[in-house]
Amino acid sequence: MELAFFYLFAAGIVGASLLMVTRANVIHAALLLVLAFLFMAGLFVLAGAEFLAGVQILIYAGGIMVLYLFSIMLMNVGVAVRLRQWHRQSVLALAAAVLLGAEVWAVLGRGGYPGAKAWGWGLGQTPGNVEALGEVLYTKFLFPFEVASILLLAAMIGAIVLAKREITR
Amino acid sequence: MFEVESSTRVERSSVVPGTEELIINMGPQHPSTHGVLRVILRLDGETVKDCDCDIGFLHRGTEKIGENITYTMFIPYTDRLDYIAAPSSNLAWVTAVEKLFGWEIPMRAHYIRTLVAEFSRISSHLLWLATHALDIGAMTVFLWCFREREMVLDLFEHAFGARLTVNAFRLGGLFQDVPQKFLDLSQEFADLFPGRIGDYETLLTDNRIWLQRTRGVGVISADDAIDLSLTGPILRGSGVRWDIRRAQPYAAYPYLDFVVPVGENGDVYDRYLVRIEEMRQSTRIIQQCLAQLPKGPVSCKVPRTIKPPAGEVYHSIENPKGEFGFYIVSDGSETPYRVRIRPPSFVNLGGLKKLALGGLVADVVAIIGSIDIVLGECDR
Amino acid sequence: MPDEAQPDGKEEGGASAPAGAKAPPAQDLRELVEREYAGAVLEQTAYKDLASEATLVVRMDALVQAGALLRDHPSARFRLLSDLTAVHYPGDERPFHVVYHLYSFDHNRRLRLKVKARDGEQVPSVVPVWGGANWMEREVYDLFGVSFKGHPDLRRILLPEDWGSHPLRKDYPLEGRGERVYTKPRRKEFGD
Amino acid sequence: MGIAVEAVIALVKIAVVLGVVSLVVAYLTYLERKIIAHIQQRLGPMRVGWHGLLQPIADGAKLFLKEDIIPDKADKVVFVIAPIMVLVPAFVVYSVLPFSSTFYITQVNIGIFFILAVSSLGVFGIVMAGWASNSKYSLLGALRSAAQMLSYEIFLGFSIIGPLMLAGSLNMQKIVEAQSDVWFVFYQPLAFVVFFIAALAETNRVPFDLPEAETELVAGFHTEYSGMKFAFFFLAEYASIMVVSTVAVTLFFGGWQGIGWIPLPGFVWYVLKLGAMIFVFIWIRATLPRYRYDQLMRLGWKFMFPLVMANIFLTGLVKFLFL
Repeated sequence: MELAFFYLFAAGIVGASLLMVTRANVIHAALLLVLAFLFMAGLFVLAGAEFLAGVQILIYAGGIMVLYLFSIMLMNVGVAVRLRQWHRQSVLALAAAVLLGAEVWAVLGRGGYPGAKAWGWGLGQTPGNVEALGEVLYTKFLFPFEVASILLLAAMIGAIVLAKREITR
Repeated sequence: MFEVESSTRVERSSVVPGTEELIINMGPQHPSTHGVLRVILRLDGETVKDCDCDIGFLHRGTEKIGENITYTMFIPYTDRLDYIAAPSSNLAWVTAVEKLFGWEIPMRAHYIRTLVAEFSRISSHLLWLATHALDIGAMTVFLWCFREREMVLDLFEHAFGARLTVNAFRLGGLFQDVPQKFLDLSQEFADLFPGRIGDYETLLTDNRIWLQRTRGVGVISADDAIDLSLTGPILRGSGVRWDIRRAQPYAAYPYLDFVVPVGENGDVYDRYLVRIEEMRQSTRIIQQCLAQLPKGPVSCKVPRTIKPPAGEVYHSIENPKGEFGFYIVSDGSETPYRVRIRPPSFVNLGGLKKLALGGLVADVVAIIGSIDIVLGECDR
Repeated sequence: MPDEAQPDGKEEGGASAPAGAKAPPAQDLRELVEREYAGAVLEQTAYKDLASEATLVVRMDALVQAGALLRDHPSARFRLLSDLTAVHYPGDERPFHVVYHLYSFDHNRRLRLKVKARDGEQVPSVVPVWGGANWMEREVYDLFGVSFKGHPDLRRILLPEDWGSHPLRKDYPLEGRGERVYTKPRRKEFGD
Repeated sequence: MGIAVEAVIALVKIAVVLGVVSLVVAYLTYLERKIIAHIQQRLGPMRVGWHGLLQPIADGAKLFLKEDIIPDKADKVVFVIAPIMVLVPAFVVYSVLPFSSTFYITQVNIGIFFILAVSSLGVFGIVMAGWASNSKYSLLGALRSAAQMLSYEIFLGFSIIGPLMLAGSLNMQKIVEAQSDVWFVFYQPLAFVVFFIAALAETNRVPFDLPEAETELVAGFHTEYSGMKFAFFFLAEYASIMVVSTVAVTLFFGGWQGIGWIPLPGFVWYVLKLGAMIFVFIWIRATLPRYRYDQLMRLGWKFMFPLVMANIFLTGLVKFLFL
């Protein structure tokens, strides 16, 4: 049962992603990306990481992608559709993809991400993984967590400064 | 109806993404332009940079018609000018023509005219309040106002047999005396109405959202309002205590006691308060008219063929919307040589640009509402 | 240029302007204007000697100055331009009478100013004196074809931009084709 | 036995909830029309059935039979998917709502979080609808709507943190159980105020109905929709009213728990509280005018955001000091 769902979601991710990169219409591509995110959330649920699944939907699908769509819609999509779909770098991109795939394969083949066990919680600890996550985040990884939030704050201020700048022609 | 003209396109080549101006086209079939008014707005973001009105969709050449029919025949045409307050338009025309002739009108006719004109003011202000509140999103006020307006229209039906275009008055007085039932029902309405005004006020006057949407919106100073020839509640909203009923009284107004309310800030909210208070004062006038109503004939002696002396008169009255006047040039024949209608909506709408400039788009809806236009009289 | 009358004045025998009585309700205002601009007032009438119908016919070149004087002088203070319109008397030498109705809040009185224009002659715009004249002059331009010198935005207002004629002129027929010649010029739009 | 039976039971439950919710949502429109009508001193629907009771069914039939118009210039695929994208999240949320202590489709540990996450997907449908219609009005309405929903989702999310801190769980059932003594609305009045305002904005209701402001934007993002597709938007809007009301009842009013010793089943309590919540929603619609766009944003960021932050801080402080 779980396996069937896993393959369903995995196929969904791959299919949606492939469709996404081949669409000429940016809006369609963005919507397919959302679909891929949703399937990914499904994978998280299967792995028992419900909270991550929720975050995946709320932040990526519900938040970030809406903003993407926003800015895409404000642009003239008609022009984008007529642009050339395949660029000359496609060979290079393919090579990079193969390389990346090989690397992932190699890492996973060595038996998972090293140190996952060392964090004290693994996938599958279903009851209370929110607490576990909170615990880890606010004790062990407090410093990286705070650094990340300061980074985000800086980015936000930067965005405001850029947007508020007087436009001179 | 909204045209977003390429303003939203992001140019890749420019270093700073330039913001273009946006032209928005409201009307002539927009729900909040109150008829066939087309307003073209040029926006910078949400701020109104320029504003132009396209009017005339309802132009029927009433002034030209007036030059070709007799003085009596023109009365029904005046109904179709300010059709929200038809008796007011009738009154302006008959008093102007009577001034041309120099007739003495019986007191009873004067009082009934005043009474009906005040009813028309209430009816007009109710319609204004209903639509204005609906424009700003207050839906219940709309239906409450229509409930009372229905009563006023029923009163008109009792007295004149019509509800909207009542053709209420004749040259020299009235066609016939009003029935007693009309007076009884008027008394009933006048007793009931102040409480109903209180009802509207509980929903709006101290409502935070209403205050935020109307206070400081569409402000015009007294000097600017006078310069732009604005009249009626807009002028009074800016603090000029000028009401033709008081300044140059006609009909029975010299004998009646009422207050001319004025605002302070000249914003949408003050205009709202002024009109609300005017409804109260109108009710007072109605009470007084009913109490003082003299007995006697309702029409003076009117010759069979109406031929005024050659000459010209201008006479204006205080319409619910502002100064509503007629300038009649007579060449001594049965038809006027020139009929000029002084339209309050037309002139007041000319001030829209001044009011809307610098405001936001959503404010324009509130401002158009607060000007209180009726296109029938604006376009004539 | 001013006397290039269009050949449309053959009609109705041309009723002429009504002759008002001679009594002077606006004598003080006339003197006020005359003191400043001698000879500016051409005529002074009032229907049945009514104070509210006091009328001064002023010379066209003195209109704007006289208007500003009447608006600002403490004994006049005609700050409100109630109405602005025109009357057409075809056959007269100056067929277009542009009529200004003024009101003074301070003295609660009305005054009617008139200027008489030849066909095709430009009347000075009073928009600098009374801002409210803007739309009213546009209307007169639209319906009578009287154009105003110095008007900031002289476009048609009630009729479509391509109407081509002026319906409140006396020679404009009530029905039939008449003057209404359909031509399609470039539509002057907002922002031109 | 085992999986198959469980699956069947789950499917039956889903079918029951879906059916009941659709019907209730349909009757919610009837309720709204009637209540507003009586506030406005008129009768509302009276013709179809006794006091117009069959009106929603007639409306449904009408919408079902209406011609389905897809504008020529529209992006057809997206245009068709959009209403589904709005409706599905609105109904998926019902899978975790605790209707009583025993009746629910499933229990998820992150229940409340799940609701937030899934209902945030509704915005996609709106944006898609606005864009696919290829109409200026729709696009403007969609942009307004999306901006509004995104901002207010933040306040909605923050406002529930207070009660969650008290309950110590994201599980809806556990949150309800935590309120067996005192409802959280008494501990968390600030949070409730913010939650309620944000919920009004989130569901595009008066006084925050700018995306659909008739007097400004005609009908906003669903201007071009007709027939069943329009009905989908309509159903979704009312379904989300039900959802936010349920969340309010669950988080602040003790869910299916009764008051005192009055012996009523939990489900009845739940329905009563839900009805009261929904009545307030409708009441507000009949009473208030509409905010302006900038005022809406100012209210959110300058008033509600600091308020809700202060609430979280206070709750944390109190919890740290006294509990």
